[in-house]
Amino acid sequence: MFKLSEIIKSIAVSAWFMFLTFPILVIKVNTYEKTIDWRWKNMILIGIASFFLSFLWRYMLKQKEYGSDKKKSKASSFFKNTVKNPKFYTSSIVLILCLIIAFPFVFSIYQTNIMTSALMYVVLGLGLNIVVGLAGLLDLGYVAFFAVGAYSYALLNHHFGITFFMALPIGALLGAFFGILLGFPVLRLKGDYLAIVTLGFGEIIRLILENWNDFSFGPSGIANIPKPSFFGINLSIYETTTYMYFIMILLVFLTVFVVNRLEDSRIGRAWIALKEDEVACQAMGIDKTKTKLYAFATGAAWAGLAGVVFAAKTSFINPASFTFLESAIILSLIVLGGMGSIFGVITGAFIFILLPEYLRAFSDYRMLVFGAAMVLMMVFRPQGIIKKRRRFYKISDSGGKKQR
Amino acid sequence: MEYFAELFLGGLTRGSIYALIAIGYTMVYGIIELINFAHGEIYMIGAFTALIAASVFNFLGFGQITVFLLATAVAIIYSAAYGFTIEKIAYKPLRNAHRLSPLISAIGMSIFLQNYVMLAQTSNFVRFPKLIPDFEFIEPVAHIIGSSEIVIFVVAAIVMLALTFLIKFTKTGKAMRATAQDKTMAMLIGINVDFIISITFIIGSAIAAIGGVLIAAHIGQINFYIGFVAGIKAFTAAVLGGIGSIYGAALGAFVLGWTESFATGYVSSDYEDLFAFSLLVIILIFKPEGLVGKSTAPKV
Amino acid sequence: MVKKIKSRFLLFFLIFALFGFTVFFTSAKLSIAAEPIIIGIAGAHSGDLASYGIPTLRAAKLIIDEKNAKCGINNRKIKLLAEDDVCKPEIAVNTATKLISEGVHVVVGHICSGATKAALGIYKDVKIVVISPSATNPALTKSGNYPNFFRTIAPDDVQAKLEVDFAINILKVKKIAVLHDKGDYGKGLAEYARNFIKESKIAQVVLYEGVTPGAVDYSAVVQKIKRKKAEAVIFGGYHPEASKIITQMRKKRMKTIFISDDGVKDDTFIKVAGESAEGVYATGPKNTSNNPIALKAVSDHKRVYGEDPGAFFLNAYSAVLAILNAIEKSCSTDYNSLTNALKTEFVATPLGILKFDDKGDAIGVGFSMYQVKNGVFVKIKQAL
Amino acid sequence: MNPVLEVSKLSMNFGGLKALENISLDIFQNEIVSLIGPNGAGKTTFFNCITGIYTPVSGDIFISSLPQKTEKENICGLKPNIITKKGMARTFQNIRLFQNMTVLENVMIGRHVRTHAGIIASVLKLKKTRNEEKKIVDDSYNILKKTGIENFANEKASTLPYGAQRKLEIARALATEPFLLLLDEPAAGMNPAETIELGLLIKEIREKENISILLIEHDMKFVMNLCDKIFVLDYGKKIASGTPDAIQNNPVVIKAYLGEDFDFDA
Repeated sequence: MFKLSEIIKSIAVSAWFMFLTFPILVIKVNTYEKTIDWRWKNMILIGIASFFLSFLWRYMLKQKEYGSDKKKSKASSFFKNTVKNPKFYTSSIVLILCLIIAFPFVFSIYQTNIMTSALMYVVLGLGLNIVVGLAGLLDLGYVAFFAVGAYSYALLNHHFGITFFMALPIGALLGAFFGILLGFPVLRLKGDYLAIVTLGFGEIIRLILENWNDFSFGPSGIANIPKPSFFGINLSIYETTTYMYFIMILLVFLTVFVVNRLEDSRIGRAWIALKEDEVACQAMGIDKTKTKLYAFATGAAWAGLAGVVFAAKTSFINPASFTFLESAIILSLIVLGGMGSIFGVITGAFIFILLPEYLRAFSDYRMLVFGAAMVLMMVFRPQGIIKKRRRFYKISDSGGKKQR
Repeated sequence: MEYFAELFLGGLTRGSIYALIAIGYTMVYGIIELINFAHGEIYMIGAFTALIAASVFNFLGFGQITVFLLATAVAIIYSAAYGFTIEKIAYKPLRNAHRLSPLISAIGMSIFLQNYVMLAQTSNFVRFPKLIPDFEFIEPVAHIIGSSEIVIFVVAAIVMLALTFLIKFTKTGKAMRATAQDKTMAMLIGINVDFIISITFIIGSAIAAIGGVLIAAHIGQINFYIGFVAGIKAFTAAVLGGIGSIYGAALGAFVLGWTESFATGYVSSDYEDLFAFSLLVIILIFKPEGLVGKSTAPKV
Repeated sequence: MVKKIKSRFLLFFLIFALFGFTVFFTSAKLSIAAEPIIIGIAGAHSGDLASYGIPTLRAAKLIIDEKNAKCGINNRKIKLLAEDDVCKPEIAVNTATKLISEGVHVVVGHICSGATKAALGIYKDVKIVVISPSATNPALTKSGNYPNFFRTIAPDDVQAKLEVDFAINILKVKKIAVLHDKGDYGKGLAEYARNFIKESKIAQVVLYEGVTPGAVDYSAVVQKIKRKKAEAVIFGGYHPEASKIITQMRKKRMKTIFISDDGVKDDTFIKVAGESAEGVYATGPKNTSNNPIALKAVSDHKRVYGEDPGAFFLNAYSAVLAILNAIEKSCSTDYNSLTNALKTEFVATPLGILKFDDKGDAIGVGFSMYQVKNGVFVKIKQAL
Repeated sequence: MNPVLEVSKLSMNFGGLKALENISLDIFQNEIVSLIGPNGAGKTTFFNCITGIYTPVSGDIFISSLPQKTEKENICGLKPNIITKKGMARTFQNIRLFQNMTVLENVMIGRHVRTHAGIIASVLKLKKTRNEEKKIVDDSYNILKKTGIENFANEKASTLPYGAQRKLEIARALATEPFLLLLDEPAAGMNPAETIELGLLIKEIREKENISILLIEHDMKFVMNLCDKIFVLDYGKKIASGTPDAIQNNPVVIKAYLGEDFDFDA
């Protein structure tokens, strides 16, 4: 099975990595005390590990190139049949619903809390998915709208005592407003120019929040943001967490519902067409400007909504929570989950938010593993975990009937 | 007037550093249309390798200039090796995938490399050895400009000239230009596209390493996170100038450096970055292809 | 068919929702009267700020191992529960909920003010006492919002006051540039410093600006300091930015006095800034290294971990001692008796004999001014 | 009676290059008109100018959707989507389908401009919107049937055979309800049988839908058999116009094509 050439190749790879990691992994210098620490053990470890991993790497790449098509189609058709089976479908949905409802009562407040975070990222992901996944506009400053939502609740509550439930629509509207505000100037830009301008926009919002103390209280942030109240009853922290969880579940349902409807509508099709071919899209009579602005506004509205929840959940916000890295994470989770697919985005959000939490045991290594996982995931499954499902329309001869 | 000159020079220093990093971004973008987010990390690894190498060479008792040159050489070699390897691992398998996939891969690579250096070395700031010798200047110049600034301008200028020569006149340079224009066509006329892409990564990374060594020697400290901020700024510079163009990257870098320097000097450093990003947004709104980018009518 | 499925879903959903809400409101809060006393240690234990969080963890371990060797407190063993918050508010919320869901009785932490602010609300709701060795934001105690919060470090305004008084009264400077790193801690401190200078009416603030952390060079700000003819710079922030600024200032041959805070009074600052650090003033916790408990704590740390303790080690040591003392004296982990004990009972710590005031600040914990001399921080004699 | 399209003195430059120079032409209702000329003559540029993708340097483009109407409308310089909305639809020389959408969805995109549901309506999906959606699917499917590619309705557009892709482009353009259809090399890459079929389709569109057609084509046999009128472009100038017979015998045209070693009977 292992040919000599393969082994030689792996030895070469192993030697290369030993060379590559030599200064960083082996030598540790103390520039102050002027001592040098040689850690040869690391080099040996790297050598052995890369020798074996290179076999695995090549095997996986080959697997990806062929073979995968055949096997998968079989597996997926089996999967499809099971999923299509209405009995299975119903019972699984019921099961999932049960799980969702039982979750906070079965698991600890901590689990509920991080699940709420994950759900928040589901909403964020689905919102950004409208902009990137559907309309194909690469937005690297999405976190700005998240910040807008969070600050609108925090500030309105601080100054005018606006409650959480009043802030939700306000946050969403302000998010949408800022979406349009960003949308207008960048309409002419394409691809990566758009990406960098949105990145710049995100940074500008953060910098304003950081420096304009009179408005945003600067980096010391806003504390004591109240959690939502339950018809005026004071809830304990356990109950509040459960309550937040259910609010978030409802918001996720709302988001999925709305995004699904949008995707399957005249506007949604226009977004997808815009992503496919801008020139043809315009030639088909679609107003590019309007369609893009719709995408920015609807996408940003969800970020605003999630921002309000974030502020309530954390009870303290400052600009440091809204950095570019956050945008990158939201973008990554939708690409990793499967761009354009609602189910994929949900999966991506859960993996991205829960994985680092559960990797806490590895503490120091978790971000390392996280970064490596992102790369490997893209290399071996660039379309994301879940592929976008195509929508079919069933047509009878009398005309069309639609089937999902 | 003296104040103006000082700010101008400060901007020039910043601009030179941004330019050295931005060139790598713009070259990679020009050839495979990828925002290589891990490029800032290459710069950081360059600085770290130089630090380690310099310490070892200092330990062995070499003279200051020798250490400087040797450490820079080691940094260049290692950064180039990292750039080469990253391309092979994280981008090459994705060449036919959707455009966003390599971008995510790049972000992942960036996170990985930061943590790799943090775990293998330290999360603290470390002192960077004094590599650039102090020339004795006579007042009133001495308090305006130091030797590290001069070295930075000179090296940046030499690198840019050499790169221009390489791209304009050598065979590899021509092949790079051809690949950037049309990959399929380049392949058809017998250019080894994979090789050219590797070369691009190697050159871009080597230049970033030079930037890393110079700036680390200038400010005297590094940690694993320095690549991120510098990377974003350099990327901004590359886009500002018109991504894909080397002149553009250099021009964008200097414009950005001066903007930041003058904004700090005449307005407030509170809004230094705000000015930088606002300038970017404004320029792109009025000139969507960047400063030197050519506007192309859509091909229909 | 589709409609039928949909209606069935709805039914199921309603039933389960009903079930869920009944459980939700009937489920009583379980209070586990577990045998050991569980102390939560929250702070940055990984990532780039780990160096601020790890010393607290180690201090707690040292004390608790010792106590457990002697049958614990009131015959109850003590258990440590460390949780990482990487100093981020949003993560701190998760950390806090994790700690309370695992039934901690008291919490030592968090390390950063922002994370502390975010987590405190949660602890407050379940009535858990929190004692921080390093969260210096004045509002934490002064706002009165968090009666469950205590700290063994003086708040930032005390520090800012000391810096300003020192600059004006001892160094007799008239023109001061106030800089900060745009961060929660640095900017807060700088703001206090600016206000104190204004109130003094003796000196004036010639420059008040934030520098961008991580920027490739600070020459423009440095030029500005020079142009404004500032005699002294008061900087609020951490040592990486401080060392960059001071290095560039000295390179430009400026002899401007540099005064900073306990974020800078760290050996790393001297290591990184090298000869430029010489002469820099920085405030830091009062030097109590001759205190016998402090001597013991440091030597224990060296024995166990083989190195000198890091930032806020003594503060953390004091915090753990104070909370354990309160538990011991009140014979319980009950919230009211604990807070009462903390406010009434004195405890001997490395920082001296302490008790806490009504707002939660430790009485007697303060700052001293230090100066870098020959590569070490030396306490300034002419005390205020 | 007004021409449905009246172009007068249209000029277009790229840098210093004069791509189009003072082109004038008219198309009347129910005409099939062809625009021919050697490669690089400016035919596609002309299309791009009148469909709003390029903004001409000078000249006027008038349309009148209803021939009985006396007033005509200048559409020069309007955005492509507005022009499509006013009733001119086009196909592209290098096929520009929405590759990852299904065939039916491609046509449904064409219906966009004639339908109205906005964001809120799409989310609420009230009866009106539901009916509109249903009508979009029905109409689109009917158009597919007309063009004879209804069997592919649920296929991904990129998987279609070449000829069917060309037809899909026409179907998509028809879905916008134009009064004038602009076809850019609709027969390119088709085999003879497909070309004949295409000719029939174009004629049918004219007769049944009352749509005038302007097309660019290199297949001279196809053009001569199909068209009522031909305009010839060369180096950005109109060098001839007239019936197929007149064009075939026009010495200027022959000369323009000579360089390409051209034979009209090919």
